[in-house]
Amino acid sequence: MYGVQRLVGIKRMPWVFLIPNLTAVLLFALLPVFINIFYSVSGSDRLFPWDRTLIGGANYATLFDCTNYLDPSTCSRDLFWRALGNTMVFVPIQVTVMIGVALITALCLNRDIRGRGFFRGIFFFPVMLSPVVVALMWQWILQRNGALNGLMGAVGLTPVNWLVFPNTAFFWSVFITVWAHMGFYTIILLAGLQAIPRDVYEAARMDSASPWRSFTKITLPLLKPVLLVVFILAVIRSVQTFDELYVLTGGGPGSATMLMVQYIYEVGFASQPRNFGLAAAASLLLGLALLIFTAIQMRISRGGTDD
Amino acid sequence: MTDLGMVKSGSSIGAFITRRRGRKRLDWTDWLTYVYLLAGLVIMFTPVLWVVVSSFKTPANLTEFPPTLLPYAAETVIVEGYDDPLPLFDVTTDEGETVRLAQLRRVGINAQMIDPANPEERLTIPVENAEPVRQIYLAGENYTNLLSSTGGMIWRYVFNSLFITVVATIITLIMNSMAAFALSKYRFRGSNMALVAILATLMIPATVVLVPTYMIVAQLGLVGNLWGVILPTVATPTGVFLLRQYMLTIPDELIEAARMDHASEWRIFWRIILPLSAPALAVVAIFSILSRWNDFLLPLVVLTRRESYTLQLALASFQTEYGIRYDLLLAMTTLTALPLAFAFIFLQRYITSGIASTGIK
Amino acid sequence: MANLTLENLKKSFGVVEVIPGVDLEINDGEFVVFVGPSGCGKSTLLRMIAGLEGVSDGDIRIDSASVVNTPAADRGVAMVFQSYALYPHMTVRENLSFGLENIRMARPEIERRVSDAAQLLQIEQFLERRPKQLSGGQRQRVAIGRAITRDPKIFLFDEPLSNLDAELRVLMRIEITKLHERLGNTMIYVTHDQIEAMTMADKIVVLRKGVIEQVGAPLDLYNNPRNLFVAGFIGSPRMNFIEGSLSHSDTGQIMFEAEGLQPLPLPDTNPSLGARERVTLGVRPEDFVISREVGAGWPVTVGVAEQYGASSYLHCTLKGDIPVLIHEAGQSLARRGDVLHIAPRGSQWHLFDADGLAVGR
Amino acid sequence: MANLTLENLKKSFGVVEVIPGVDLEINDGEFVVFVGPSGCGKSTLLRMIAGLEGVSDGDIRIDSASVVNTPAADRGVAMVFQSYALYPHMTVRENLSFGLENIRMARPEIERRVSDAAQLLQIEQFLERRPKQLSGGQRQRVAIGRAITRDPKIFLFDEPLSNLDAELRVLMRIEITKLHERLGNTMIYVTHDQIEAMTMADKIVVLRKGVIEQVGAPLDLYNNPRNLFVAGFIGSPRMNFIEGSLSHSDTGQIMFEAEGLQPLPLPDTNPSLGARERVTLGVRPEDFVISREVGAGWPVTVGVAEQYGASSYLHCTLKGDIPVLIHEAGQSLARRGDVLHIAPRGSQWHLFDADGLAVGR
Amino acid sequence: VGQTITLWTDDTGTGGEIFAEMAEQFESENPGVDVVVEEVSYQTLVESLPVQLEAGEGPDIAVITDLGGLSRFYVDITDSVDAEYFEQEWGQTLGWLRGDDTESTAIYGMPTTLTVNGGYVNLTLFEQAGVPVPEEGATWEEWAEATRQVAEATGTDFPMEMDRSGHRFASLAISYGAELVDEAGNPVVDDGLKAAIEQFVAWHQDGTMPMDLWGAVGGATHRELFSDFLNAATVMYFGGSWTLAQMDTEVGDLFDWAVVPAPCGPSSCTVMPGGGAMTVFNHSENPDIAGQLVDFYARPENLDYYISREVEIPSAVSQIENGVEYPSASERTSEALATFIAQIPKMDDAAYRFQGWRYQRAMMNAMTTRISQVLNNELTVDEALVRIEEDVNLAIQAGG
Ligand SMILES: Nc1ncnc2c1ncn2[C@@H]1O[C@H](COP(=O)(O)OP(=O)(O)OP(=O)(O)O)[C@@H](O)[C@H]1O
Ligand SMILES: Nc1ncnc2c1ncn2[C@@H]1O[C@H](COP(=O)(O)OP(=O)(O)OP(=O)(O)O)[C@@H](O)[C@H]1O
Ligand SMILES: [Mg+2]
Ligand SMILES: [Mg+2]
Repeated sequence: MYGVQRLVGIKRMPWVFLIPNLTAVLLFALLPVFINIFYSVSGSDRLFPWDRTLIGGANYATLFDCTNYLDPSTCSRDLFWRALGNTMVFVPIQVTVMIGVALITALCLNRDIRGRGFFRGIFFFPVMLSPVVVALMWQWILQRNGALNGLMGAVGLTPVNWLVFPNTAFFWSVFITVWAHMGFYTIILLAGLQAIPRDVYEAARMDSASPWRSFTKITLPLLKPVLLVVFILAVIRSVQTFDELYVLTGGGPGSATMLMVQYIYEVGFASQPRNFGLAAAASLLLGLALLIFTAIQMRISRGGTDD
Repeated sequence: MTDLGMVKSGSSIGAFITRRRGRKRLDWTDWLTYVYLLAGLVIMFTPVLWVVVSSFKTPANLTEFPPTLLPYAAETVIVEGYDDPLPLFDVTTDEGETVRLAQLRRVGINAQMIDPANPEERLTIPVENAEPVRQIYLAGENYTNLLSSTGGMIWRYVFNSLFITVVATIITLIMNSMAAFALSKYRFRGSNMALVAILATLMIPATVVLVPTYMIVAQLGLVGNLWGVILPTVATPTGVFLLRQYMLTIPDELIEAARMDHASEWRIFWRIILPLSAPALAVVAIFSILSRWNDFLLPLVVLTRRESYTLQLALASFQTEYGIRYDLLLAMTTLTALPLAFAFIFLQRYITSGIASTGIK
Repeated sequence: MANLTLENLKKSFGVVEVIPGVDLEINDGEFVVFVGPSGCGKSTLLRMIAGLEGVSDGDIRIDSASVVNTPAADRGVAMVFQSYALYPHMTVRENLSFGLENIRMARPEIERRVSDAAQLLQIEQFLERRPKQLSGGQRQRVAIGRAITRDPKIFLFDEPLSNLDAELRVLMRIEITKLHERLGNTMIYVTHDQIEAMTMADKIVVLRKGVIEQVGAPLDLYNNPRNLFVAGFIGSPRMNFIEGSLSHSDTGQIMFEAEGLQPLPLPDTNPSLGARERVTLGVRPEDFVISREVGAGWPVTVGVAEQYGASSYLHCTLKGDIPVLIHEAGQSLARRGDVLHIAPRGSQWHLFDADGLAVGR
Repeated sequence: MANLTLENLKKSFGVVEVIPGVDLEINDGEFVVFVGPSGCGKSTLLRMIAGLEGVSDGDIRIDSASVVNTPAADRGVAMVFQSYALYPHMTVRENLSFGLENIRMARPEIERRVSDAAQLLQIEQFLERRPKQLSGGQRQRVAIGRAITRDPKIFLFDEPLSNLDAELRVLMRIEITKLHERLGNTMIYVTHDQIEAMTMADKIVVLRKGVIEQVGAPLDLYNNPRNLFVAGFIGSPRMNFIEGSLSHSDTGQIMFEAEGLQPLPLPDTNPSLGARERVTLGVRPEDFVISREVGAGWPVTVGVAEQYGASSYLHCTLKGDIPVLIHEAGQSLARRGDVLHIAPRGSQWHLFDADGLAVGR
Repeated sequence: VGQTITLWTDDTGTGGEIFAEMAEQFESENPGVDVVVEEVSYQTLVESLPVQLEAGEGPDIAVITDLGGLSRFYVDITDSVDAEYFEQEWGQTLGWLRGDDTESTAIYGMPTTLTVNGGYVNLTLFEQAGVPVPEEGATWEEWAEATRQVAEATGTDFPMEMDRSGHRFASLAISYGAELVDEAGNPVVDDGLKAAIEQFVAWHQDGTMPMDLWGAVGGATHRELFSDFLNAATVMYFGGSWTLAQMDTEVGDLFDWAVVPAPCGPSSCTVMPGGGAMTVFNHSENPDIAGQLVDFYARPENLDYYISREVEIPSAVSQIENGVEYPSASERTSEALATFIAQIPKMDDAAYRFQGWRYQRAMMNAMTTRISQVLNNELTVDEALVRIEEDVNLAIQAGG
C-alpha cells in the first residue's frame, strides 16, 4: 500500500480511498438509475438496453392518460394514481405516528428507570426481523381466524375481519410498519436525547420549568437537528415501504394500501411480460417527487435555524 | 425581594405533582413511563413471543380457532388392532358421566369410538358430547421436519446467509470507512461531489432499480453466485455517512502526529483511523448485518440455485402458490431471528453509544 | 434576608457515603467559598443546597425554614453552573427571561428585570445573540444574569470560572466580587482555584472527604491553618514541609532538628512548647530569610530559578533531597547551583504534631 | 546539531496573509518560546517548520539545508501537540514505538530507544497502559517521549501544557526545562502563558499578526520592551499605562503630566529626553513606591484589594477613573476606599512615544 | 469431456427427487453427461427465471408453468426427440409452448403433468344439513344455492371460496361464455366475462363468498385460504388438483370430502387446465443433449413411473385415456383424481387457448386486480372491463 502512495502521490491518496466505494456506488446505484431513465423512454420487455426500442415519452403519456385528473378511476393507469395518492396519505401519517411514538419511547427510555437496557432491546427487536417475516407474522395474527380475533373473542368483543375493510387495513399497515421500524428511530432519538447536557435540565429545574415546559422549550428545540435527520430518513424509508404491505395485503383491499413501490414492482417485475419502461417512468416520477420534497425540506430547515 | 419564596406557597399543589427524582417515592411521570413501557412491551414483544410459542404447535393446533395460548396436541392411545394411534376424547354420556374413549372415525355429526380397554365394541357418539383430551405438547417435529423438508440443506442456507452477511459486512465496513476517511480527513477537489453522489443513493428504493441491478450483476457473470448479492449492497450510503460523521470527531492532530511518525496514509487509515472508529463501525456493522441477513428481493433474483439459497429465500419457499406451511414457516422464522437476537444482545450497548458518538446531532 | 444553616447534613449514593455529616452556618450576605480536593463533595453539597440532589439525612434551613422538601425552583436559590448550562437555542434575552416566564411573571416586569440584569452585567448589546455567538466571559455573565433576574436569596456558583482562560478569570473574579458587593446577597462559591478562594471569600470552608476541616476568613486560614491538610491546601505555591523533632537548646531556645540538618532555633516561640518527637515544620515560600552567608540557616542548593519578572521562585533542595521552594521578591540573582542559607522569618512558621494538628507557638 | 533559519517566510490561506514575512535565526540548543495574542500565527509558524503546513514563500533551513520540500517525517523535527495526540488505542509502549516501526527499525533498537525514553521521563511503569489510564501529566510525558524516541534535531511544542491544571503545569514546566538541559536539543515552544515564557525561554519571540515584534532573553524583554505592545504583552499582571505628556520642570527635572493629575517628576531620567506632546508612561504593578503620606505621589483610591497571602494586588483608580494595579509584597493592610499615594520606583518606568515605540530614558 | 445439464423443478412436490433418480439411467446411457437436478422455489421459477433467461442465464432445462410467456427463450428440440410421439401425446399442449406463433411446428419441450382446477366439497356438512349434493352438470348458481343452504343449516361461515387467482377465475369466466383471447391472440372482453364478474361480485356482496381472498388482497398477489376448507369453515372450495395430497393428510377423518365435477355456466362446464412443461432454453450450450434428456423423460415407462410416483394428473393423451395406476394413493385420492381426469375432455377450447396464450398472465393479473377493485367499489364492472382490456393491450405493447 505504501507503494500505491509512492505511485500516485499523497495528494491523490483520498481518491485511492474513495475509489472502491465510489465504483460500487456508480456501478450498483447510479448506473441502474441511468439505465432506468433509458428504460422509461424505451419499449419492450427486453432487459438489455441495446435490445430495446426508443419510444420517447409514450410511457409517461400512458401514466398521464386521464380524462379527469381529479378522479383516478378515469385514468388508464388508475392504479398509478391511486398508489400515488395512497403514498401521499400513507407517508405523512406513518411518519408522524412513527416519529411521535419513537419520540415518546425515547423519552421514556431516557429516564432513569429500571430495566432500561431490557426495554431498549424490546423496542429494537422488531427492527431485526425481516419484512417478510413481520408481514407473515401479522397477517397470521390479523386474519379472520387469527390470534387477535381469538383474543377479542375471549374478552367478549366481536371479532373483526381486520384486513377486509380499507380503513382497518390501512390502519394496520401504518401500525405494522411503525411497529417494525420505530426501534431504529427510537435509538437515534435516544442518542440525541442523551447528547443534551444534563445541566441544561437542571438549570431549567432551577428556573421553575414544569416537565411539560422543559419538554417543549428545551428538549424539542435541542432535539431538532436529530429530529430532522430522523424525519428525512423516516420519509425516505416510508416512501420505500414495500415488502411488508406486499405480503400483508398485496395492496388491498382493492388498492387501498397499494403504495408506489409496489405498483412499480408489479408493473416492472411481477407481471408478465414485464413492463420495465412503465415501471421506470413511474419510479422516476416518484424520485422526482422525493427530490422536490427533500429540497423543500432542506430549504425549510435551513431557514428555520439561523445559526 | 424574594418572590420565589412567594411562588412556593402558591404552587404547592403543582410542586407536589411535579415533584421528581431524589424524593423517595415514584412520581406520576415515573408511573406513566412504566405504564407506557409495559404497554410497549406487550405490543412489541407478544407477537414475537406468539410466533415462538406457535412454532411449537402442531399444524392442526395452528389452524385452530380460537387459537390456544399454549401448544397443545391431542392425546392419543395405541389400541390393539389399529396401526395408528387413536385420539382420545372425554365423552359425556347420556347419564352425565364422563368416559374416556378413543375415536376411530368421524362421520358427520357422529363419531365412531371405542373404549381402549374394550376395543371390540364400537360406539357411535354425537360430536358435541365429545371433548378432545389434550395436553401441552411441544411439536419439536416442526423443527426436525424443517431440517428434513429442506433435505438437510438448511445448514447450507445457514452457511450462505452467514457467508453473505459476514463477507458483505466486512467489505462494507472497509469500503465505507475508506470512503469516509477520504471524505472526512482530506480536503480535495471533488470531495463534495463524491459525498453528494454517495448520499443521493439513499433515496433510491432497491426495489425500483432491481431490474437494472440484476442486469449489471448478470453482465458481471455473477448470477447464482453469492458475490452477486454481496457486491451490489456494499456501498451503503448510510454507512459512509455515519462513519464520516464519526471520523470528523477524530482530531486531525492524531493524523498529523502519525504523519510525523513516518506513517503512510494507508497505515494511518489502518492503524489509527479504523481502530478509533470502532463504535461507529459497530453501528454500521449492526445495520449491515441486519439488512444483509434479511435481504430478500435481490437474492431472489440473483441466487438461482438451491445451493446458493439464503435462509430468507428458504423461508419464502414455504409460502408458495400452493399455500403457506405455517408450521415450517414459524419454525424457520424463529430460527432465522435467533442469530440476530444474539448479535443484538452482544452489540446492543454499542448501538446507542455508537449512534450517539456518530454525531447525528 | 437569607441565613443558611446546614445541620448534620448527610448524603450517600447507594452505599457510598459521600458527605458523612456537615454542620455549617452561613450568615446573610456572606460570600462563602468551598474548597477542597477533587471528589471531596463540594458539588454535592452545593447541589443539595440547590435542591438538585436529595438529602439522605439532616436538614437544610434557609431563614430557619427547612427546605429539604421544597423543590429546587422554590427554594429561592439560584445556581450558576460550571458549564454555564445556558439554553443554547435561546437568545440571551430568552435565557434570562425563561425562568420568569415559567412563573408567569407579568411581561413588563420580566422586561424590567432582564434589562436591569443586562445593564448590571453589561451584556445589553448581546441580548439578541445566541450563547454560541458569545465569548466565554460573556457567556459566564449571561449565566450570572440568569441567576440575578430571579432575584434569589442565595447564589450558588459551581466552579464558574474554570472554563475561562487565565486573563478572563482575573476579570470575572473581580466582577463577581463587585457584584456581591452591590447585591449584598448570600453567595456560595465552589472553586479549585487558590487565588479565587483567597481573594473572593468572606469565609472559606475547607472540605476533605465530605468533612469540614476548617472554616474561616481567608487570611485567617492562610496564617493559622488548623492542621497539615489546610496548611498544605491553602496557599499557592504550597507551604514547604520539613519533618523533624523539637528539642530545647542549652539556652532554652526551642530548636527544630531534622536528619542531616543543623538544629535550627525557631524564632518567637512560645516557651510552653515542649520537646516533641515527631513534628512537621511548615514554612511558606515567601517566609524564608535568605542569606548568602554561611551559618545563617540551612544551606540549600538552587535547582531551577524561575524568574517571573516581578518576583522569582527558587526551586532548591535541602540536604537529604528535601525540596524547598523559595520566593524572592523582584528579579533574583540566584543561579542554578548557588548555595543559599535560609531560615524561617520571624514568627512565620507553623508546627504540626504527629496527627497533623497545628501546635500553638 | 541543528540551527534553524527562517528566511522571509510567508504563509497565506487563500487570500488571507497570515504570516507576511518572518526572518528568524535559532541557534543550536536554544530554547525559543513563541508568544503572541491568539491568532497571531504562532501555530502556523510552528506547523510550517514541522512540515505539516506548506510554505507560501520564503525558506526554512535546518543546518543550512532547505527543507521546504522535505516531507514532515524526514525533516528531523518532532512535534508535541497541544492535545498530546497520543494514539488512544495503543499502549504507551506502542505509542512510543509506532514511529520507529514505520521506518522499519530493528526490533532491539526500538526497544532500546523506548526504554531509554521511558526511563528518562519516568514512565516505565506505565508502558503497558493506554493513554486513557494516565493522568494529564503522564500523558504529556508520553507525548514528549514519543518525540524523544525519534531522536529529532529540533523539538517543537505547541502549547503543550495548556490542558493541564495549574499545579501540574508548574511541575511539567520544570520537567521540560530540565529535559532541555539534559538533551541540549533545539526546542521551539509556543505558549500563551506568561510564566512559561518567562521561566523557560532562552529567547522569547513576540509575534503580532504574523510579524515579529521583538526577540530577546526574557528579562531583557521584561525590562526593556521595545514597544507598547511588547510592554503590555510581557508581564502578568499587565503593566499600567497612563497617557500624558512630558515637560521640563523649573528645576530641569523631567515631569510627566496627565490630565487632572499633578505633574510627577520622573526619577533617573536621561536629560536628553525632551518635552513631548503625547507619551505613554508604563509602570509595572510592582514598581510603585506606595506611601500613605499626602504629596508623595499620585493619590489613588483602593477598589478591590486582593490578598493572595504571600502578596496583595490593589485594584486602584487614579483620578479620572484610570485603573491602576499595584502589587504589594506580603499581606496588605489597605482596604477598599483607602487613599494611597504612588510614584514610580527609581528607574522602573517606561516611556513610549505616540507610535508606541519605547523612548530611551 | 463432461457435459453438464442443469434442470430446475420447483420444490413443492417430490418431482426433483424423481427426476434426479431417473437421470442416473440417462447418465449411464450417455457417458460423460452430468445431469444436475435442482429444486428451486416456485417464486424463483415465476419471478426470477424469466429475468435470468432474459440475461442469458439460468438452467438448461426447467419445468415451468408459464408455458406461453417464455416461448421466446425455448429452443426447438425436434431433432433430439421422437417428434411423432410428442405430437401424438401432447399435440395440444405443445401448441401452448409455441406462444404467439401459431404457424410453428417446433417442439419446445415436454408437458409433464396436468393440473386441473376443481371444487372440493365438504360432504359431511351436506350430510348434516340434509341437502343433496348437486349432481354432475349442476350450474354455478345451483352450487351457490346448495352451499348457501348447507352453510345456513350447519352454521358454517361461508358457502363458497375460491383461490385468489386469475386462473381459477378463468374457469368460471369461460363457463360463463368468456372468450378471453381470440384466435389472433388479442384479448377479448365480452359479455361472458362481464356476466361472470357480475355474478362473482354478487356472491361476495351477498356473503356467499368471503371478502378475505378477493376483497382484502390487492394487486396481482396470489392468495389462498385452503385452511378454511380444512377447518370446515367453508362448504365448497374452488382450488386445484395440486391440493389433493394436503387434503389427504390434513383432513384425515375430520370430515368427508370429495372433488366434484366442474360446475357449469351458461356456456360450458369447463375448468382451466394447467400444469408444467419441461422446456429447453436457447442459451443452453448443449441443446441436443438437453433435448435427449427430455426425450428420455418422455419415454412411456418413465412417464408412467413419474406420474404414479408423484400422484399427479398425466398430460399425455394415451395416459389420460388408459389411466394411470397410483399404488401409493388412498382410495379417496384415487377417486378424486379420477374426477379431475374426467374433466379434461369437457374443457372448452377457449380454456386451452387461454392457457397457451403468451399474455395469459397479464390477463389473469388484470382480472384479479380489477375484480378486487370492483369488490371495493373503486371501479364499476364496466370500468373494470375497460381497464382489463387496456392492461392487456399495454402488456402486449410492452411484450412486442
Ligand atoms: N450521582 C452520583 N452517584 C454516585 N456517586 C456520585 C454521584 N455524584 C457524585 N458522586 C461521588 O461523590 C463524591 C463527591 O462528588 P462531587 O462531585 O461532589 O465532588 P467535587 O468536590 O465537586 O469534585 P470536583 O472538584 O472534581 O468537582 C465523588 O466521589 C463522586 O464520585
Ligand atoms: N487552515 C486554515 N485556513 C484558513 N485560515 C487559517 C487556517 N489555519 C489558521 N488560519 C488562520 O491563521 C491565523 C493564525 O492562526 P494560528 O493557528 O497560527 O494562530 P495561533 O497564534 O496559534 O493562535 P492560538 O494562540 O489561538 O493558537 C488565524 O487568523 C487563523 O484563523
Ligand atoms: Mg464538582
Ligand atoms: Mg495555536
